[in-house]
Amino acid sequence: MAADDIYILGITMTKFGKHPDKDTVDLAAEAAMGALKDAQVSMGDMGILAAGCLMGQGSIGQQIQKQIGQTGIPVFNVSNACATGATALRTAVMAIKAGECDMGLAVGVEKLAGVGLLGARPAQATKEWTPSGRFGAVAGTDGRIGTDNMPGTFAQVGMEYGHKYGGATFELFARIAEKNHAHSTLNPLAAYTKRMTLEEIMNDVMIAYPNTRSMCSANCDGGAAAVVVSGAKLRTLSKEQQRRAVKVSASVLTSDPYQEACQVLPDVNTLTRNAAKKAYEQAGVSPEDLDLVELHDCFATAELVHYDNLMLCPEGGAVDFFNSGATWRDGSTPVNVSGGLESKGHPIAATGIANIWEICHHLRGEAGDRQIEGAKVGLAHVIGLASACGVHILEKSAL
Amino acid sequence: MAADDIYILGITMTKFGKHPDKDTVDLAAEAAMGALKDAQVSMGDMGILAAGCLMGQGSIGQQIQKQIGQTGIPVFNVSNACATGATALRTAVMAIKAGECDMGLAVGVEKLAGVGLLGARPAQATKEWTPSGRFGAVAGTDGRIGTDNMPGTFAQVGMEYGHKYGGATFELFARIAEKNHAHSTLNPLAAYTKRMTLEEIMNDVMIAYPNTRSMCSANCDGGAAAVVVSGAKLRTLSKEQQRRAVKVSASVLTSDPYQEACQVLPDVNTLTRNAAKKAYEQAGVSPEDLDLVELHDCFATAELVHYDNLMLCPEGGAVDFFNSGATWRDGSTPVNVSGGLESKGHPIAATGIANIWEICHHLRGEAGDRQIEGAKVGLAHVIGLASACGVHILEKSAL
Amino acid sequence: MSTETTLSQVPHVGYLQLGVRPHLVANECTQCKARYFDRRNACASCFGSDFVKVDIPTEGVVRSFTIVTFASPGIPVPFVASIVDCGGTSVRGNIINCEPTPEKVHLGMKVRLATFTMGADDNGVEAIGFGFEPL
Amino acid sequence: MSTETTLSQVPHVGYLQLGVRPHLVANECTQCKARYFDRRNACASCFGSDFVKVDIPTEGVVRSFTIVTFASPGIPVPFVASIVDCGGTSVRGNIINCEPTPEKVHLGMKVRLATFTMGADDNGVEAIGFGFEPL
Ligand SMILES: [Zn+2]
Ligand SMILES: [Zn+2]
Repeated sequence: MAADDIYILGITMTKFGKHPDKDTVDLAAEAAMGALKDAQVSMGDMGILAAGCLMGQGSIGQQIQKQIGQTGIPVFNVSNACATGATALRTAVMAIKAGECDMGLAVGVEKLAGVGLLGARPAQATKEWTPSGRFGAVAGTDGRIGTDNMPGTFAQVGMEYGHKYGGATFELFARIAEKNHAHSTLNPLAAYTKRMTLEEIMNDVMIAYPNTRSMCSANCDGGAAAVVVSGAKLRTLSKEQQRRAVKVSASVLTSDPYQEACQVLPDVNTLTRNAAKKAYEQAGVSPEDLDLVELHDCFATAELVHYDNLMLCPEGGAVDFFNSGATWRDGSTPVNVSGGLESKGHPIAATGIANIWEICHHLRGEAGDRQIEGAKVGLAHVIGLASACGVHILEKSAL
Repeated sequence: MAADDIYILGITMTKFGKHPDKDTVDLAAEAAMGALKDAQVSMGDMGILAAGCLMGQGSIGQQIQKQIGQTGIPVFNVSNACATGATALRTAVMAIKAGECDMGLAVGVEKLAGVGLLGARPAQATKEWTPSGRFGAVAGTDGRIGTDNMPGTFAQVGMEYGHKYGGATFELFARIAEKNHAHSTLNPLAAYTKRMTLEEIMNDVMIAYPNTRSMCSANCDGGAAAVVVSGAKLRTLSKEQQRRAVKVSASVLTSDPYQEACQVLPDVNTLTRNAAKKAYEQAGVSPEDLDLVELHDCFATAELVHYDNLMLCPEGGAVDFFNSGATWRDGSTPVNVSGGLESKGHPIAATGIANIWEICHHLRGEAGDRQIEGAKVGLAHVIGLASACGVHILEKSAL
Repeated sequence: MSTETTLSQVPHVGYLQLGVRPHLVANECTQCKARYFDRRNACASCFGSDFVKVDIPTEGVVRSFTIVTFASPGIPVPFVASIVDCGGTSVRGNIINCEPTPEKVHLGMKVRLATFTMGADDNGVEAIGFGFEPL
Repeated sequence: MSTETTLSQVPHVGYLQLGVRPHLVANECTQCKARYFDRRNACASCFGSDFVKVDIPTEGVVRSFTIVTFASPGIPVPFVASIVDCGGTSVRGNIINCEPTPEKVHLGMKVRLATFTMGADDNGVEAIGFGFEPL
């Protein structure tokens, strides 16, 4: 292990689902203490804490410290929509790369169970039409000029792909959800672990065509945390710690470069493609090398486009790629063997670390019933509007 | 200039005050474009954007990109209460130190004009006493078990110092405000530039004894932004840019280490002292070397304790230090020659960059009427509850 | 409350130009020709800050759509949200005057701008919205 | 609504122990003796996670105070917020049964815990608050 490499020394996620008896900080503390225990280190070893909670008040890091240890280290509270957890990890990695410390803790947590559809606030009734805001609008635009809600936004993302390349039918998208729900049955930490038939998925309540309820990510509670360490420091730790450490071969964060259409529909493609390219380059890994991928299937329609964006298939070939069975757990490039956000659940700020936990779990050979045998390299992807994309490539320890 | 040093290449702040015709993003864009122009570079040169807006929705960075340039660079939205701006700068500095890019942009912005006292929400009326939360409280605690509001909290911080060392009278605290209001008359960007007599200050509306209204920071709108650059990159730029560049000799962020009393009253002392120690060490500078200091006088009572925390005076000697006249602009250690938060204003997330702007302005010899002649080294301090402290030490270019 | 002809109209959004032939108007960057419907401080593409108004073609092709059947409180459903390619400029708008079903709306469908009333305020001023209807 | 003796009482906060001699109770870390009034997942000082209940002395010294005359809506002013050193443990509480002026309240003042009623809920349960009064 090179001195300037970065490793995940410990990582954990709480059970995703409903936790009515735990507050946000309980979940964050559980995840953080779990990651420290998994890493066999303590809060006293940490040189930085980066944390995120989208629904919080911007000081989740300090709230966590009060529950698990106040040592005076720098705290970065970060926020990047659904990419918040990945941003926290990215920040801790950056602090180590900058030589500011040799170990850091990243935490993401959210309580969302019972929260409805995330989207814009309803339009207000008006007594006098008065233009306001950057569009000079006299009334709300959501529902009148397109949609601001997430299921509809990502439905359009998938449909746009269909318009460009063809073959993206309602049934195809539903079959992506069918795969993820099938995968979830092997994940004891998933919020939902019920296998669903294609018919059940297609006949479920329609939210935003072509996304039915079971094709949407599940709002739930959850926390996830990771301890990162420099290669130099890892060398001084036990053989057991070295063996279980997972190499962060690439850690990339991107935002939207300007694209014509991104002004009217978020462009989730360009920044994901940019992040993936940079990550493959950083890691010296190509898409064919990946043993598993956790990608941001906030909706079934999103998973399809990310096959292409992450270059798991030739450009324009996502439909054929999925139809080939490649992304099922017994396929050539298993995608979302955790069950994905559609069944594992999507506690927003936790997601960007939980997907890395899933990859690490397999690379360490600790994934039990859902182990992808012999997994050596994995990729975790997350995207938050509008917009941030995190891509991490992880490799099994050489020991 | 050493290759691995970090410099401020450009920095700006908007006028602080009321900006009813500008939205948050206008102020942020104005500050960011101003900093880029001051640096004689463009958004295309930036390798990272770190931004904060406490009252925002956690995506101010991407909102700014849409107004000034979407280039796909990593965006870190950060939050650390009143230390948010300093945290944004810290993040950009860290990215450069990590070798991820050679130039970065940090932005802080807030719209607060018209917002009332910041503090806890009022207690709810109840039909049935039901314990909830981590204190098992059946009703709100603010006002019944001490105070959660900021003027009261910082009043106690000052009074505690008085209890420990003596001499901290109402009049003493008011005289600190008198100094800052006097300083503000020379700052055209301050929200308030009215000289106030000691009598006016003491007879102003009492908010939380001993802090009257004119001893409290002024809620206002404002933005501030800075462009940071590596020493290696700076060498390739023009002589003019090199001459105006200000060296970031120390960039430190700390949080609360555990202290017995910090559970009942925020301990603003220990983390400030820790940050200052580390900063002096990093910069190889001692308090006597400082030509000016901008410190976080969110209330007059806070300024006093930070003289001590920043080691501008011997431990316990803050009252004598102030009484000596040291912190007036013609004293040995001018403090808050900008007018401080009490008159310049305190648009929360902008504050941690605006105080650095003030220092840079003097180090570059561009501070006009309020120039501290021959200023070569300055310190900027900011603290947000509960808690983060940022300390930056800045030095005039050697050119 | 009045049923008389309203005295005046305002567009739902500033970029809808009312009149004999209603159409959309964008802010176009003079430097790189990027177009924006909202007010911008500078150009997200080239960082320039000079903009001119340009008219957007009123006919286009549906590049993407969704039929929203579940929305935030107060927003009537179902409605068809879509992205319409109007001569190279992407425009966001609802598909109106068309049954909101996957059988009636399809990708590649040709549409044109259409306006509708959003009602009058207490001063009798009528707000006019826009969408796209099948050609 | 009733003026009869209330049937039961609840403390304002879980760390106020009612009874013959009301007092505060802290969670003390068994490892490093750090004390917390709220529920903790682990100790902020030593990271341990075993806690025991300990009684806090009811007499103390005012280490800091402020007289709050301007507060969030619904909070009656003025009141005196303070930090009281109770035998080495810092406690947050209001100074009560004392005129809220800088003439009557002073640093170093000796005080003792006192309770007061916060009124009864719809079930007739009375909530009891605490503060510190001059000795
Ligand atoms: Zn342009
Ligand atoms: Zn302890």
